[in-house]
Amino acid sequence: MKLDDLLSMWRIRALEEKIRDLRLEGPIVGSVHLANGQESVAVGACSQLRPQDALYATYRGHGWAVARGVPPREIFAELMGRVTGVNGGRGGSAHFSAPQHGFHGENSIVGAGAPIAVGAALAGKYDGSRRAAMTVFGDGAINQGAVAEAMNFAAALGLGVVFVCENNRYSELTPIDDMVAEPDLSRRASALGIPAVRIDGNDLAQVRTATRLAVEAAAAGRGPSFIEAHTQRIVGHYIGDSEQYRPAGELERDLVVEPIARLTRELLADGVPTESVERCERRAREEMETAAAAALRDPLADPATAKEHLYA
Amino acid sequence: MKLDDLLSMWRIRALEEKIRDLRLEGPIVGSVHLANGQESVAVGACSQLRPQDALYATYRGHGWAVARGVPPREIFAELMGRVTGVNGGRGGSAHFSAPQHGFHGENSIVGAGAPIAVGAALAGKYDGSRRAAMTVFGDGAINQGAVAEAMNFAAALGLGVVFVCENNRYSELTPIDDMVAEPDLSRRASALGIPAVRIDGNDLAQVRTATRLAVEAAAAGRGPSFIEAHTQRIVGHYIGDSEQYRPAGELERDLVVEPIARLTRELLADGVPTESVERCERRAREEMETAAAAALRDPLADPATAKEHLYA
Amino acid sequence: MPEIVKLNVGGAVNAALARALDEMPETLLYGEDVALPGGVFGVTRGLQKRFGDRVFDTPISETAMLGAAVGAASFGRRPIVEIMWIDFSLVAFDQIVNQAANVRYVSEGRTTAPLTIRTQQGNAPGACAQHSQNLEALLLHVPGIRVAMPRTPQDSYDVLLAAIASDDPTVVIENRTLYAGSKEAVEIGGPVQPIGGHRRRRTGSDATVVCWGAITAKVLDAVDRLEGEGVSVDVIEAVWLNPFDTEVVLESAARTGRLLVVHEAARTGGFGAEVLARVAESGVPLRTAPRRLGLADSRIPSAPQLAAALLPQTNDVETALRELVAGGAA
Amino acid sequence: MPEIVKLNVGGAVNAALARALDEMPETLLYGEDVALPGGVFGVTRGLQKRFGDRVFDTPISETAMLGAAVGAASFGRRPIVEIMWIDFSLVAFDQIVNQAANVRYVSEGRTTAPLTIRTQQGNAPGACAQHSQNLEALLLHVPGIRVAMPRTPQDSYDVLLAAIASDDPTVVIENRTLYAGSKEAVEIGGPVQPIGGHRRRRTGSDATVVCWGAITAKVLDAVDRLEGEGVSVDVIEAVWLNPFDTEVVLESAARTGRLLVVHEAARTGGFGAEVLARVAESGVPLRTAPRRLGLADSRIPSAPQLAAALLPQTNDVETALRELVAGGAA
Ligand SMILES: Cc1ncc(C[n+]2csc(CCOP(=O)(O)OP(=O)(O)O)c2C)c(N)n1
Ligand SMILES: Cc1ncc(C[n+]2csc(CCOP(=O)(O)OP(=O)(O)O)c2C)c(N)n1
Ligand SMILES: [Mg+2]
Ligand SMILES: [Mg+2]
Repeated sequence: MKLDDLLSMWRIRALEEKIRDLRLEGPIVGSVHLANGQESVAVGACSQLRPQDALYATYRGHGWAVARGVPPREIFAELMGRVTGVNGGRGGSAHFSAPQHGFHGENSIVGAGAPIAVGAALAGKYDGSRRAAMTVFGDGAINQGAVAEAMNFAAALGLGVVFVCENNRYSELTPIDDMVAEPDLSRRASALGIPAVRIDGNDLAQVRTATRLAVEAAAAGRGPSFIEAHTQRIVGHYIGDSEQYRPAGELERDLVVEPIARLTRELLADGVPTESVERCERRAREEMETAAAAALRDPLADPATAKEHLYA
Repeated sequence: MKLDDLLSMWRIRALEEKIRDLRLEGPIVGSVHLANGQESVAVGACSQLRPQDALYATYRGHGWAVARGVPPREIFAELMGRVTGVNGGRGGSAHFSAPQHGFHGENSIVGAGAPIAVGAALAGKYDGSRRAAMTVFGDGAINQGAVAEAMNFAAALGLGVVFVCENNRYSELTPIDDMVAEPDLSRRASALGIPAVRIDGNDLAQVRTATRLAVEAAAAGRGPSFIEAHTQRIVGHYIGDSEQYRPAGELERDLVVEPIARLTRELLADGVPTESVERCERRAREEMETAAAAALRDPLADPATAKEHLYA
Repeated sequence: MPEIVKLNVGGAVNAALARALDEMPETLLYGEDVALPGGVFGVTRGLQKRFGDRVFDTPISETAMLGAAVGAASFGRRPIVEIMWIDFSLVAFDQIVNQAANVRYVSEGRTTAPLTIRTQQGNAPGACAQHSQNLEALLLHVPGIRVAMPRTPQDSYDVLLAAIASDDPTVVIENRTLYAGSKEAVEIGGPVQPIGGHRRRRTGSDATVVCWGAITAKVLDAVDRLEGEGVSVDVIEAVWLNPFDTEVVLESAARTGRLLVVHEAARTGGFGAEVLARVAESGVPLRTAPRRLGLADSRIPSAPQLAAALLPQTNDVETALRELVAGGAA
Repeated sequence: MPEIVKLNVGGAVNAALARALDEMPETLLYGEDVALPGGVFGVTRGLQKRFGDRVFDTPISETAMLGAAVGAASFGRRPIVEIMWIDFSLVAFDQIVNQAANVRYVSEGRTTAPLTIRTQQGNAPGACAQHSQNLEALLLHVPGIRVAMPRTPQDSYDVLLAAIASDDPTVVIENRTLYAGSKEAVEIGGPVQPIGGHRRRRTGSDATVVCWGAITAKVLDAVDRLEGEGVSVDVIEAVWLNPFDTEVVLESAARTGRLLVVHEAARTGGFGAEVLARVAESGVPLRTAPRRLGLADSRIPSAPQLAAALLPQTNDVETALRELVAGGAA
C-alpha cells in the first residue's frame, strides 16, 4: 500500500523529469510548469475520487492527470503536438483535458477553473451522480476574484465542490506571505461558511483523510469543503526559472520534507527492503521512458485539421 | 448636535423624496436608486471624513454625496441633465462624481468602486496626505470578485481603505441571506487580516465610532478596516420597484427602526421640543424645494458639447 | 402544434424560456433576480414556480455564474444564464473568451459548452455610461462564440430557442427598451430553428442597409420616409451576427451598388467595419463609397439630449441614404 | 542629452521605465512579479532596487491592480501596471472599459486617469490557447482608451514613454517573442514624444501594406522578397492604433491602388476590418479589391505546426501581395 503510493508519486516525478528533458532537448516547446515536490497532494486526493467525480487542475497539472489515470503516453504526445495527444496537441502542457478519465482540464488563467468546477457540481445536483467536483489551485490563486466568487457560489447553493489550495508558498516568483496579511488561507473559506482544513500536504494520510471527508460531504449533498495543503515545489515555477527568489537553505530543507523523500524514509524505517523501495523509482522511470518513446514515434498532429472543432 | 444630525438625515431624505417626485413627474428620466432609511450610515460616516479623504459610493449614492457636502442643486441638476449638474448631465443619477467635495463618484458596476478606492489609498502612500479612502457598497456586492480582490490588495499592501458594507438585506430583489451561507459578512474581511466590525447602522453613534477608528487607522498607516453596517431601505431598489419580495410586516418594522424615526423618538424622549424636531424636516424640505426649483430653471446641457472630454 | 399568440418581446422571451425548460429537461435557467422575483424586467416571471429548482437566483458573481455554466454544460446540462446588462459581462469576460469559447476546440470536441447567455444592451433615456453600451463587436471578434441580436417578438422567441438548442456557447443580446413594446402575433410551438439567418425587412433596388438590434426601427422609419419619394431600399436585419449571412449582403450590395451599415455600437471597430470590409474584399463593385452609422466614438452620457447627439437617429439614417443615393446617381 | 545605446526590446522597455521613474516622481510601477524578481521576462529588472517602493509586486488580482491604477491616477499618481499577458486582462476588463475609459468623459474632465497598462500578447511556439491571443481590437472598440503596439527597440522605448506621459489611459501592447531579440542602436534621453504616429518601413508604389505588431517582421520579409522582382510596396506600420493615422493610409492606398492589411489577431472583427472600412468609406479608388490577413477565425492550438497553419506566415503575405499586384494589373 505505502509502496503503491511511492510508485504513484514516482510516476509523477518521473513523468515530470522526462518532460523536462524533452523540453530541454527540443521535442517539447514552450512554457512548461512542473510539480516536482507536490506529488503527494495529487496522489492522495485522486485516490479518494470516484469515477463520476470531476477534477479541474491548473497549468501545473500533469501530475494530477497521471494520478487521475490519464495515460502518460497521451500526455507526452500532447506536449509534443502529436495526433495521439489527449487533445491532439491543441491543449499543450498548460491546457489539456481528458474528461474520459475524469480529468476535466488544466486551466492557464489563474483561478478560472474554480467557477467551472462549481458548474460540474451544479450539474450533479440534477443528474443524480452525487458528483464531487474538485478544483485545485495555488496559494496565489486565492487572491483572484474568480476563486472568491466560486467559493461563495458553491457555499450559497450548497454545491459539492472540493476546493484544494496547493500552498507551495510561491505565486510564480513571489512569496505568498508578501501578498496576504493573513497567512491562513483557509480562513477565507471558513468565512464563507465552508468547512476548511489546513493540512501538511506532504503527508499522504492527511491528504487522504481531508479529501475523503470532503468528497463524502459533496456526495451526501452537504456542500463544499476547502483544503489548504501545504507543500513545496522543488523545481522552478517553469522550466528555465532561475529561482533567484529562494532564500538560502530553503531548497535544501524542502528536499528533506518533500513527499517522495519522506515516504522513502518512512518505508525504510518500517523495514521495507531498499530493493523494493528503489524498484518504485526504476519502474516509474521505465514506464515513462517507454511512454515518451512511444509518443515520440507518434505522428505530429496534422495542420490540415487545425480548423476543426471550433463549432458543433 | 443630535438636532444637527436629524437635519442632516432629513436633508438626504428630502432630497431623495424630491428626486422621486421629479422622476415620477418627468424632469428626471431613467433608473433611480434611493437610499431612504439608510441615511444614518452616510451621515455618520461622512461626519468622520476629513477633506483629504476620498469617498467612493454606488448608484445608491445621492445621500452620500449630500453628506459629503455636494450642493443639492448640482445633484438635482445632474439628474435632470442640466449644464449646472455636477457633471453636466454626463453622470446622471447612478454615476456622478464631485471630487472637489471629496466625493469621488458613484459606480454602477457592483463592486467596482472598491478597487478604485484602493488606488486612492495607494496614492496616499506617496503624497503625504494620510488620506483615508472610503468605499461603500451593498451586501450583495460582497459576492463580487472585485471586492474580494480589493480587500486583500489593501490588506497585503497595508493601504488606508475603509470598506463600508451597507447591509440592507437585499441585493436588488433578492435577500442576501439566500446568497450566502455565512450571514456575517464581516468575517470575509477578518479572514484577510482586516479589522472588521458589525454595527447597527441605524445608530449614528456606532457609525461614528466605527468610522472614526477606521479613518484613524488609515491615517496612521495601519491599513484597512471593514465596517458592516446593518440598515434597511424603506423604499424599492429603484423607483418603480413593486417590492413584492418583502415579507409581510417587514416594512412596518423597518419604519420603526429606520434612523430618522429612531432619532426623532430619541430627541423627543430627551425632551427636545416637538417644534425643534419638526423644524428639521421642514427646513430640509424647503432647502430641497429651492435647490430643485433652481436646477429646474438651469439650462439643459448643450448637445453640441457631447463629444468633449473623451481624451486629454 | 404551432399556435399564434399575441406577445411583446418580454412575453416572447418568457415563452421561449418556458418551452425550453419544458421540452429540454437538461436546461437550467439562472441569474441575478431571475427566479423568485421573475427578473428585473419581469421577463422570467413565473418560471421558477413552474419549473422549480431548475430556475434559480444567484449571488452577484458573474464570473461564478458563467464559469458554472461552462462546467454544467460540459456535464450534460444546458444552462441559460442571464447577465442583466451586457456591460456587466466585462467583469467576467474571461469566462466567455478564455473558457467557454475554448472548450470545444481545445479538447478536440471531447468537451462542449452548450450554454446560452441571455443579456440585453443599449442606451435608454437617462441610463448611465455603464448601462448603455452596445458591445456585440467584442464578442464577434471571439472565434467560438455565437452571437444573435433579435428584435421583434417573433425573432426573440425563435432565436432564443435556436440558441438554447445549439451546442455552442451562444450570446443572445436583447434590448430592454423593447421588452414592454406592443404585442404582436407570434407563432410559438413550431419546429426549433437552426442558428443563423437574417430578415429582409424591406426590398429595394436603390441602396442596401444592413443593420441589427433596436436601431433597426429607426432604419425602417427612415427607409419608409424615402419610399414615399420613390427611393427603394433593401433592408437586411442581421438577426444572427455569428454566423453572419455575408452572401446575402454581397448579393444585395451588388444589386443596389450602395451600402449603408447602421448599428448602435461605437463606430470604430464596430461590426459595421467587418461588413464593409467583407464587401470591399469581395470585389463587388459599388456605385459610391459605402457608409457606416454608429455611436460617435464616445462614452455615453446620461442626459438624453447628450446621448441623442451621439447615437444615430432616424434623420441621420435618412440623410446618409439620401447622400448615398445622390452620390451614386451618375 | 540624447544618447545612443545598444538595446534589445526588453532593454528598451526597461530603459523607458527607468527614465519615467526617474523623471516623473508621480510614476508607480507595479504588477505580478515585476519588483523583486524583475518580471517574468526580466524586463523590469533592477527597477525596484533603484526606485524603491514606487516599484512593487502585487497579488494575482488584475481587477484590484487596474482599479487601483484608476484610483491612484485620479490622485496625481501616474501608475504603470503590468498585465503579464493580455489574455489575463479579460478577468478585469470592467476596470478598463467601464472604469478607466469613462472617468474623464463622465466627470467632464474633473477626474482623469493618466495610467499606462503595459502588456504583451501573441502566439509563441507551444503557448496554450489562453496565452496566445491578440486582442488589440477589443480595446480599439472602446472609446477613451489609447492603444499602441510598438515592435522595435526604438519604438518600444519611445512609445512607452509617450504613453506614460500621456494623460489618457493607454495600453501599450508588447510581444514577448521580441524582448530578447537582437540589440539595436536606440536613441534614449531625447524629448518625450506625443502619442500617435506610424512608421513607414518601406516605400513603394505597387501596393500598400498596413500592419502592426510582431507580424510586421514577416511582412517586411515578404516585401523584401518581392522587391527583388521589381515589385515595390509601401509598408505602413501602425505603431499607434488609437490614434490611428488614417490619412497616411488613404494617401498611400490612393497612390498604389492596392491595399493589404496584416495582423496576427483573428480576422473577423479585427482592426483590419476598420482599416478596410475607412479606405472604402473614403472613396479612394483601388485598382483591385483590398485584402486582409489575420488569424483564421479559430482558437489557437498549442502545437506549433497547428498554430502555424492558422496564423499568417511570410509566404501568405507574399502570395497575397502577388495576387493583389496581379489582380490590379489591368
Ligand atoms: C489571471 C492570471 N493572472 C496571472 C497569470 C500568470 N501566472 C501564471 S501562474 C501564476 C502564479 C500562480 O501561483 P499559484 O496560484 O500559487 O500557483 P502555483 O504556480 O504556485 O502552482 C501567475 C501569476 C495567469 N496565468 N492568469
Ligand atoms: C457587476 C454587476 N452585476 C449586476 C449589476 C446589477 N445590479 C445593480 S444593483 C444590484 C444589487 C446590489 O445589491 P447590494 O450590493 O446589496 O446594494 P444595494 O442595491 O442593496 O444598495 C445589482 C445586482 C451591476 N450593476 N453590476
Ligand atoms: Mg503557489
Ligand atoms: Mg443591499
